[in-house]
Amino acid sequence: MIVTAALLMGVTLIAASLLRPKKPSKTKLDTYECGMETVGDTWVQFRSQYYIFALVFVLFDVEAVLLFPFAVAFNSVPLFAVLETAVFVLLLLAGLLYAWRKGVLKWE
Amino acid sequence: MNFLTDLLSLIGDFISNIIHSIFSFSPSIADAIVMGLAAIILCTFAALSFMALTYAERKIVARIQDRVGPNQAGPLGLLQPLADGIKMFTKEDTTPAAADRWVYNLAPLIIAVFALTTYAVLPFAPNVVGTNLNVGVFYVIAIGSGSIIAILMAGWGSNNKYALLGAFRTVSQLVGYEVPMLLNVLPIIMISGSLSLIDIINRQTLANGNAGLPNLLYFPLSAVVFLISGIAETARSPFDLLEAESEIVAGFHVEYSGMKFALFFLGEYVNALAVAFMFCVLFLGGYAGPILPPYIWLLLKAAVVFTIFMWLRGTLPRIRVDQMHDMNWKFFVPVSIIHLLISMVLLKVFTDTPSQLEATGGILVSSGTRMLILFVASALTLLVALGIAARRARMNRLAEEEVLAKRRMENMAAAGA
Amino acid sequence: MNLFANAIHGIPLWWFLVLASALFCIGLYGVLGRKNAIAMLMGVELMLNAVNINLLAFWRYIAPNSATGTAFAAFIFVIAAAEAAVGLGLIISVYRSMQSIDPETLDQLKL
Amino acid sequence: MTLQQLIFLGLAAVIVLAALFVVSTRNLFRAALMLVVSFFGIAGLYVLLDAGFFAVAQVLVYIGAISILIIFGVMLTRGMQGMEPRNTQAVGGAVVAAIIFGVLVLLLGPFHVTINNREFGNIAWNFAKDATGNAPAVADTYIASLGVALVDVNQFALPFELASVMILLVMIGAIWVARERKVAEVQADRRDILAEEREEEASIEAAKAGASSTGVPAVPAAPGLPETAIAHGAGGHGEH
Repeated sequence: MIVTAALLMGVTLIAASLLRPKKPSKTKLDTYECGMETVGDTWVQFRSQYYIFALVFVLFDVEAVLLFPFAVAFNSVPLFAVLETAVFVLLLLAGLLYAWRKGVLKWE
Repeated sequence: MNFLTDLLSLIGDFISNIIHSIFSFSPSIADAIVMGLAAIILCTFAALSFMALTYAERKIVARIQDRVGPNQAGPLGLLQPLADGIKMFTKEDTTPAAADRWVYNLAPLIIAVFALTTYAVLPFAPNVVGTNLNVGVFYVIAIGSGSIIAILMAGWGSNNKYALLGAFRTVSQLVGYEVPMLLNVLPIIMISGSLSLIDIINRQTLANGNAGLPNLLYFPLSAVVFLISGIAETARSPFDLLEAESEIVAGFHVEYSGMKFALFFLGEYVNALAVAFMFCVLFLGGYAGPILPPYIWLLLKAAVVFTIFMWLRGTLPRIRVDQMHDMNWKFFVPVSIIHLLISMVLLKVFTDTPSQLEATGGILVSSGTRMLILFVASALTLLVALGIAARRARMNRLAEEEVLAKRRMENMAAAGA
Repeated sequence: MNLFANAIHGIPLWWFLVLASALFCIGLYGVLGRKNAIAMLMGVELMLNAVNINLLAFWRYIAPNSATGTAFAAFIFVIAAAEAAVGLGLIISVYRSMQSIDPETLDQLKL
Repeated sequence: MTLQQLIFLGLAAVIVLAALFVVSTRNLFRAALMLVVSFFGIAGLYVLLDAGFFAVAQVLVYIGAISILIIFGVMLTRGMQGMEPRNTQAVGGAVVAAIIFGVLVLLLGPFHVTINNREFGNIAWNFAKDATGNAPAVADTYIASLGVALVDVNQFALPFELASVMILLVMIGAIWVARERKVAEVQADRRDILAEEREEEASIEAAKAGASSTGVPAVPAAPGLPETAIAHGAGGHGEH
């Protein structure tokens, strides 16, 4: 089934490693910061805003695992089930609106 | 005529028969070899289309900007991609001394591999598909999200704070735009009742008593949102604000050079083409079309969609980072959810097959009427949402201008005093 | 193309169960033996995956025509995501106010 | 040995080795990457189990979402890299895990263990006599039947709705916890905690000093007891 996919990967892996040229590299391996000397560690304190975006994304992502089977079965479920799913989706929307209200979706 | 239509699958059968007759002692080995060959052909196709696309894009964007574009290498600059390739091959490949070597070297590889694996499920003609997974759409979206890891690897492996910051920002863009993609694929799955790309295409043809109406006519809102989030998902202009080569050094791939950089580039283009193909399959009926053979139809449609990408790239200015996030979380996602709700209920209430009516009830209408109802609902949602968004944007701008005017007055007063 | 017509051909059920229990125990060691909250969270993820392997293996071998196994597996996905989201949120919050993510230094009831 | 068995063994080796790397390395970012490798192997197992939908869901949710969350967490708390203290529980944890693994293998593996005439093990066989790799084929419609079951009132409709309620609560809770608070607010909180701790330490010190200056030796029967008792009596930090 997904053997083809695996093979594709293998082929690309081999091809790409064959393609790579092996040139000797000089001592220009410094970190590139527009030609400036690197100041300080790579240690930068990141803001948790990134985390919150990822968090909202994860929760919308897992909802897909439940909604996709429902969508496949859509033709054989009664109207009531559709309303159930509507409630499901509305709760998600409520979560999004909460995040919006809290102002965490605002990029500063 | 029939020969032309099935040309690809005939060639495939021919090759597969030859291999089977050579390895007649073991059918499974022959199968494996055939699959390997198919994989190699798909990879080659993707790589060749990458070369062709870079040339086409440079030419077309040049025309839009009133330039000539590549014209030195070969006639009309046709050999330009080849020259670029040779340049990339012979460029020195540096690895920063402080880099996390394994992570750094694996990242471009993984991006390219993930981009190429998408092609395994794309149907080029009725019988020409790498593998007809029964979870095709889901597979394509999941593979797309898998490459995000590679971006984080590149950012971390470079051991460069700008690369890491760039990776963080790129990832927060990519994950964001995946949500509207998921939400807008759902109505199409509902109407097709399957995740397989072949079934989704069949739903849009005249096969099995279907109406032959492309999904674009059912869900125009989904089509628009899917297309735009697809562009954002592949980080193409106008969404390339995180690797804007004319403004900042680059995003997560500052430290990469030579062939590794080329692999990132390849991943980007191959992904963009995959989005174009997916748009064709989901909304434009894939390979379906009269007279011309199916694969020609698919390529034509994909070319049209990709031209739209290039057009947008040549026309629109880059958007700001806060606009990019607002557009996704405060416009696309809520609008897609509301659209999903509306189309879910309408699809259930109005059915166009008698058996469906018996099974789950509803109102029986003709396929055309059903399409019209859904089209009107979807388009209305789009228009209303656009109206509200435009109103809000205007209010915000007015408020901003007021603040600016007030500040200007104060400044003048201060200067006068 | 029928290489995978019956993909589990020749694999006994207990192979899956033993693999899942190995994964579960590795995850358990990750939870018990580490002093870093994120590493512990990774251990929990491994354990949840082990559970999912078990659910799907039993579904495949014993009741492939019922949806119970798959439904449970789907819910496990949701739960794993929720757990990771809340857990990491807490860890980040704790780190921000305590500058440490060693669970044993957290002896205050308030951050 | 069939091809499927070989694939299974290969995947199992990848999964277990990657998982061992995850729990043993001190470089958290690499641990997260190996976690991804492990997840990928598990996706392969799902393909082997004819559950393609879950293989893809594994890639989408675990690799595409949860690992990204974990990597973000690793990077946001990067001050902790390599500063993990040695855990005294590590050996104990390993022993506990090994014992549990042994018991599970005895119970689930193909062994006949009889204790007091009661047969243990072979659960796999007791559940399904023919669970040796020739199970009936999975219907192509398993995704659709999962979808029907999820919204069927008699099956999983309630958990389905509860899942969405849980997602909503998680979103609210996690945003509340992880949101960026104003600097002043955080500092005030931290000052409170520090002050409390200092007070506590001071009271303990005072109690110790008091105990040693009066020259009364600690009660030999319970060496740890007096200090804490005095601290509690003198410190007056009862309100926590």
